[in-house]
Amino acid sequence: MSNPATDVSAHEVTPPGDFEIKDYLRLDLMPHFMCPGCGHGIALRALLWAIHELGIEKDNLAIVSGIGCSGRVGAYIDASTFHFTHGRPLAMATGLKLARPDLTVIVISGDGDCLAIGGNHLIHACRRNLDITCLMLNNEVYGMTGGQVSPTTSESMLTTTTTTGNIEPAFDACKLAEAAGAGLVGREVTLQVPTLKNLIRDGITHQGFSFLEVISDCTEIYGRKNDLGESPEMILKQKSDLRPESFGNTADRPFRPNKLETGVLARSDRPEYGVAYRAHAARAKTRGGGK
Amino acid sequence: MIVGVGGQGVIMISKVLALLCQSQGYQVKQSEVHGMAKRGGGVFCHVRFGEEVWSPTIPMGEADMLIALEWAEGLRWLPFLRPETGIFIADTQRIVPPFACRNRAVGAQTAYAKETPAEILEKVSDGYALDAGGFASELGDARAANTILLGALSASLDFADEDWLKIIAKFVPKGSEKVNERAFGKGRDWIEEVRNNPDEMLPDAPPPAMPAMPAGDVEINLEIVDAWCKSCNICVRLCPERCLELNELQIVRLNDPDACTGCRLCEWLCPDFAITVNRVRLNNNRKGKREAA
Amino acid sequence: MSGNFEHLHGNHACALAAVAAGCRFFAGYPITPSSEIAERMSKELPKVDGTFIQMEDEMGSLAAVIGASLGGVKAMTATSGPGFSLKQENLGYASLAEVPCVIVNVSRGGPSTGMPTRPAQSDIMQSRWGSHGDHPVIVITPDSVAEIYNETIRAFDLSEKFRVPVVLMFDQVIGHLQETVEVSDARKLKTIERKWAKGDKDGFEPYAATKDAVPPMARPGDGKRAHTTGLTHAESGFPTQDTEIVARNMNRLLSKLEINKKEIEKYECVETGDAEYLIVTIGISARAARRAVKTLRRKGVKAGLFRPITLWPFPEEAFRQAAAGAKAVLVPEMNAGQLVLEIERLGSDDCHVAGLNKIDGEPIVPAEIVAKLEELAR
Amino acid sequence: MELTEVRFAGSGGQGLILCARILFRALSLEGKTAARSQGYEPTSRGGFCFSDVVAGDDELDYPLATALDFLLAMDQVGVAPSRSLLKKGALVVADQRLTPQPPTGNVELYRTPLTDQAIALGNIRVANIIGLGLMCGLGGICGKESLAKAIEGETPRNFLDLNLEALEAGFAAVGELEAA
Amino acid sequence: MNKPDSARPGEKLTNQPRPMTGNEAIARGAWEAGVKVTAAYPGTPSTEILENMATYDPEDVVAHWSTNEKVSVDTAIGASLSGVRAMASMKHVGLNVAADSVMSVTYIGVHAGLVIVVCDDPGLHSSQNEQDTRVFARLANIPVLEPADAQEALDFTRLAFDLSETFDTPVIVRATTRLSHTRSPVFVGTRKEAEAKGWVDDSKKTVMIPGHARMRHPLVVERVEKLEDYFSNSPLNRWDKGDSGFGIVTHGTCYPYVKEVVPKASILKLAASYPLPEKLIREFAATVERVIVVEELEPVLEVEIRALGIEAEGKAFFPRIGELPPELVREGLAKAGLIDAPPAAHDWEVEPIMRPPVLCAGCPHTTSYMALRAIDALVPGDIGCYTLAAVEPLKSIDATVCMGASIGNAIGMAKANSTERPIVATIGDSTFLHSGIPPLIDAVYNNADITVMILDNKITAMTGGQNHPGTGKTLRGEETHAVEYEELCRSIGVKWVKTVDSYDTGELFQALREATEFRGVSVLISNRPCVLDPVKIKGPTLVVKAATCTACQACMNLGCPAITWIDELFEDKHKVEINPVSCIGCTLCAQICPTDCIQPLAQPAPS
Repeated sequence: MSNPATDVSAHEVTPPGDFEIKDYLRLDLMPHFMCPGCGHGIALRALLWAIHELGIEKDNLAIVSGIGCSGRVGAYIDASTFHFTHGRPLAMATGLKLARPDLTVIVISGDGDCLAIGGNHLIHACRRNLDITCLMLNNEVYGMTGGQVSPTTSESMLTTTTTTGNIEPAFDACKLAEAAGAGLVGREVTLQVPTLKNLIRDGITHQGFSFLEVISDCTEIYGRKNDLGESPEMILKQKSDLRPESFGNTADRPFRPNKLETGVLARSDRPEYGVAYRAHAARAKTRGGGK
Repeated sequence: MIVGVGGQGVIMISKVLALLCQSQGYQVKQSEVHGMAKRGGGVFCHVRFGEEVWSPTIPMGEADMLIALEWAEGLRWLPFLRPETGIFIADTQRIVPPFACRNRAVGAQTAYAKETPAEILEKVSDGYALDAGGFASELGDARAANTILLGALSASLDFADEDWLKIIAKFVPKGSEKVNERAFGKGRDWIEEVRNNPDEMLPDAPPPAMPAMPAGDVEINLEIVDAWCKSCNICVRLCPERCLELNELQIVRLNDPDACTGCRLCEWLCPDFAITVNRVRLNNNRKGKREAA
Repeated sequence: MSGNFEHLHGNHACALAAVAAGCRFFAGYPITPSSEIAERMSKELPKVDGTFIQMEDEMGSLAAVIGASLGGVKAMTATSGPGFSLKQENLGYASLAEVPCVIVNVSRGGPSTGMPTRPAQSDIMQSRWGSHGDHPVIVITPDSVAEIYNETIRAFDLSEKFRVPVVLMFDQVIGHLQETVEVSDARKLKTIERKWAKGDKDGFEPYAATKDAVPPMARPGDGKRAHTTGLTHAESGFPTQDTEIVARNMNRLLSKLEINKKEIEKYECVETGDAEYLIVTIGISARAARRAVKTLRRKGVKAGLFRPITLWPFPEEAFRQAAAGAKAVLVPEMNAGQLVLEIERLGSDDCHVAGLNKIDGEPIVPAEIVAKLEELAR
Repeated sequence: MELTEVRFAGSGGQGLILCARILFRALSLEGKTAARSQGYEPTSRGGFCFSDVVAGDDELDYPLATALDFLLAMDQVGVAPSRSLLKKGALVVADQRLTPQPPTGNVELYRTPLTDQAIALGNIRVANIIGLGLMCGLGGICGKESLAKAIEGETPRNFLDLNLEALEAGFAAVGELEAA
Repeated sequence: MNKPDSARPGEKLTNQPRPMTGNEAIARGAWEAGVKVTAAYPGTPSTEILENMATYDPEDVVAHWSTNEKVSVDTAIGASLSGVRAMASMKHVGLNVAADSVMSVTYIGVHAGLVIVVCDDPGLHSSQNEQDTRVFARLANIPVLEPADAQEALDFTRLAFDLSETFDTPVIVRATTRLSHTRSPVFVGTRKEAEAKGWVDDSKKTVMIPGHARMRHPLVVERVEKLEDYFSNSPLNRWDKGDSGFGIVTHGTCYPYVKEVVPKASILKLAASYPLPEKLIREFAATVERVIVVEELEPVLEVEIRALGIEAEGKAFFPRIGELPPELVREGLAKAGLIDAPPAAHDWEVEPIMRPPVLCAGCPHTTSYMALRAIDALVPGDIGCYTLAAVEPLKSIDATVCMGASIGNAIGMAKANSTERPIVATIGDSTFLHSGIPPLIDAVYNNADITVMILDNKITAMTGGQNHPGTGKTLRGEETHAVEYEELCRSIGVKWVKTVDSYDTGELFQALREATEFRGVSVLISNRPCVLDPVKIKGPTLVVKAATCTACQACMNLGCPAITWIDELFEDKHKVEINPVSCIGCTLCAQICPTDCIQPLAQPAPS
């Protein structure tokens, strides 16, 4: 992976200006259903802020989500929202984006939705590099179903299906996405809202598939079960787990091992699938291809 | 009197001076106060020499020379300088203390000394303001700044250059004697030059950018949607100014409006969008929401 | 012969008809014996600025089709048994969320991987009840290449009109059969287009009840900014568990095909007017039955054929009429007995219903039907 | 035209389906109603493969073969599954080398070195077309011109001449065989 | 620190004066007096005395850090009774800790000379109070010598050992910050080896049971009278016969101030402020019209002189608070009408900025207090650098009483049961060992629901980086056993003990939460070494990427002196920058930055 220290978002953080989150919410559905302190709400703000800054019209915005807590987030956005089946939002979004290149298509998925049941769709979406932005809200657990182990649950953590501690290794979703060929891969924690917003901006503006892992917190289920404290502690903990490699070389060693790299972790300028497909199809058409 | 900020080498300069004076047969008393000096506080050294010296400290208004290694510290100790005859030599280096950046209000400016060198030199009978650090860097060793000040100081005392350099050599790192010799000369030459050509002073630094909304013009107002707050405590606990609390109904409230700086962290971090930070311009009663710079 | 006739393989006819019907999106995953549909679509769609994509699996294929359809584009996928099983979840989504789409199932022997290159008609019940929960679905079963062509067009029309997934199901034999087909001129073809929601966003309800029980659809970009979910929802499109609202909306959803069944139902009657012995069957078995009817008639047996083209909803009324004078009904099918269950359900007490089942991967041949019916007639 | 049923049987890869398609098209050109079906085993090479053409003047009720009038047996594997479908007196053309045990009894059997002839023409892969020409010539299923036109529509341009040559060769062999 | 090169035995001494601070001179004086055992607990401004002692040959003198002042005095008593000259040094408040021993040893007296050096801190440069040791001496009936400059510091200290032995009394040498930290020329002498006398072997003198004490008390009273006599005739007092009609009685560090202001006046400088030389004072008073007492802090001399029936004036003109620099002496004398009023001070029309001391850049205490503030804990603090966390921006210490008080305070707060806030006592490693262990035992014993946070920065940082029993090094730098805090806490019955890295904010917040949720005594040890001592830590610095800074100034709440404003604004608030010279790369600011705009300076790739 590229050095995150030299590859942080190039955007200047701009003042919120006239960004008013309520302009982007379905106010009649508020307050939302998420538990107190759930990081998904913070991620949602960052997303809407990014959309505002990019000047994307709500009418031209399509949000696709899957099943789970993350799947419910999209419904609060005042846009065309699609709450799809478990694991399949990326596939659905693939169809939507190919059919409607004019729409900005954003997928909100969770760690289980995206990596377990939807893992196949993820790697192929990465490979295809269609211009979709996928926000994977990673809270390390199946929250909606009551707290079962997920593909990103850290080792030794307690869940309702690992009552003596998880022994399965977790995915590094970003490395997975990068290896699968995603055009842009990034990770951020919810604590850093403007940075997260910038990362999402990067993701949306990148011509190709953007995979963004948002480290979110599940306080009510995961945090409580593992005694990780309340939301403030969990959010701060995520941040302190951020130790880009260069942070390791600080004041005196040994420092804690690096856990998370953030920022834009990989970027490639592979052709965007939709553009490539349409160009290819146009050539085939002028040649009068086929019998 | 030699003043500066902890770690700058105030004690070193005063020791050089004290030792030199003693070697010239004077009685010398050199008084310093430390303990907190390491913690970023101001440091000051009284050096008194003469045939007979009583008090180790210089009475206020009786210092013949005030050598400041830092600009604001120089201003702080001005009352110790003899108003009619005192010589003031100050490095224009600014070490801004965190305290000067304490005011978090929108539009706040630093509490660092506002006076420009030109204004101060106007007030003292014989004053010099120089960028010793800059000169030292030109010479190739930023650490030689203090020696430049010693050179500047030497111009007002009647000791031979060789004696100065002999003592200085005892205090500087091995191998840097030559640089420091040049630095000493530089300080001395500069003073001579300025004395011959009083108009040649340092240009004043350009004034800092002024905020569009000067402090006091803006009031921060937190718009809280009670029904949306889920009492998660994130805002309360992560507010840098600790100015939020949950009220008896466990709904977030701004409990210390004066402390709130409108930094928006609570707005950003509220997972439930219950908080909106508004900046209200006071001088025209309309709600200046988001009236950013 | 004029240029309007083409010598088409069943699967290719399906692909050409889809394009003629306005299909501009196809997502699929290779599976025998349906792959030729995907292959043909990959060639045809670029010509009309449509999009073909081969997805990573069958779930993804139907997901992408639903995505495209929600984006406002007519879309189709094609598969066979194992893939059809995989699509059931999203088929249920399309039913509940009322997303028009066409799913072709070129059926083959099962269960499981079964006999990929051999025909079977064993997905009759799955095509109706494959997805969990009560859900509306239209299933069309053509028995010739020409009918594949025409019914594919009709499948799109029905799907778009009633906002319902339509399964176009034909067996491997028909799919791989080459016959001569009269091909429509797409420019002159009258197809049915989806009813789009118009007017202001204020007050717009994406699932509001209408006379035909089919609400107009919101198109992304048209300012409606609607919500679409697989959760049971209210007229607003947002999830609800309010029993009254749930019942009202579910009833509307399930009534949609019932209300419009005249328009949906299609069937064929061959010599049923005076038939004492009625054969009810579909696909290649129906082709065998045609010949069997001829043979039997020559032999003096008053046989007739009732062939549901719209398998689901089953044309009950038409069947009852056709079977009114029958002493016995024979249901030949290439499975262990599925369609016969529906016929038994619909049949009268004084009418004997018998099955003719074949599960060896070979089609039912006319002689088998003749023999069986003669046996019944004795 | 009475209902006519033709089968091309052999092993996968021998061009049996192409033969059937050419015949299907040729019959259509002659105004016949035809249906062509096919069957194969999952293995593409060496497995049993066939393609049937059923044709008549009227609409075809049943499009599959039930009683074969013609059988072109290009390989031994094509024989057994087809034997029971053969009509009495059906015309069977069998490749001499690859079909050592052709159906016998109650059929009009022609064993002919189709493969060898194809090799002589320069490409073993046109044995099927030679067989098609031969069988059509022997049985009068359809005219040579129609077949030639059908070949034009069904084969790639660079194989066209060779295929036409093979067709000619097939028809040419008719005389030799009848004479034999 | 200037190592007195003459300290090497056998070297010829020159007759040249050398500049020495008061503390250096005191150490020199003790060494010249042949002191054998010296002990101290560090405390500004006394710390350098022992540090200087440690520069002398270990053959000559034992010099070590004690766990606290009482232990140091007890050590000195033990040595004295064993027949060698001994010294304990401390700051004024340290004397309170040692008071119990001092009040007894005044009865016991000495065998070989016993000197207690106490450095007062008028002006509160670095202390929690301004107590005047002369008052304490009066209570303990111990003579107090008051040197005025470094030369006297040397001379008086050397003499103190002789007086101690002559009068069988411990002797206090009192310095003040101004003396301890002022360099002035000193003529030095040579060491006089004292003969080891062996154990005193007189239990009536050394075992202070009531029966023995009753016998010793009259001897103490008698001793004071003898001392009074001695001081009345001592040449150590200085009587400057002047031309003025008034006479000034003064002492120690006030003398040079007085001389500065009225060099020609009649001045009586007392060598000892207790006991007073009554005879001498009467003589002096008789020669002048008005007796003015000039003394820093308490009116000790003034009251005593008045008690003699002499009309002395003093505090009516001079403050009881802070130092008495020449300006104030002049002002006081003018107020008394004895000299002309000084001219009004020149008004420079300059407003000086505030520059209060702050925790160092990278100080590991920073996050500890940030976390405590975040959980809104009620925090009794203790004595150490971390006391700076009592003010903004950390502002998280609710009470600071004195060394070792925090844990006891916490017990009381818990027992008062009047707050919902978690109670967390914070105490440095050195302070914990000084006087934090008994209260911790008490907390366990009395089942107090408190959390104790031991801020283990592995050094006595406040006083400039001294070793202590937790560092594994002695004063002279020799390896020794280091206290294991976790083991210690468990052994006294603490059930919840955990060690965390205070640079790891997440871990720290989490551990602190767990600790405060634990019912009963919990001990959380934060173990990050001080950034200044024993080694100055300097890692790669961090930089603020101004483009992504939102001026929230959350980092400013660390109070890190490396972080200041820049002119660039975000929503009319200043963005920040990090001074690369002072940043040590601790990453705390980066850890709390909500925009991730603080990043390590890009490192050149390792070749």
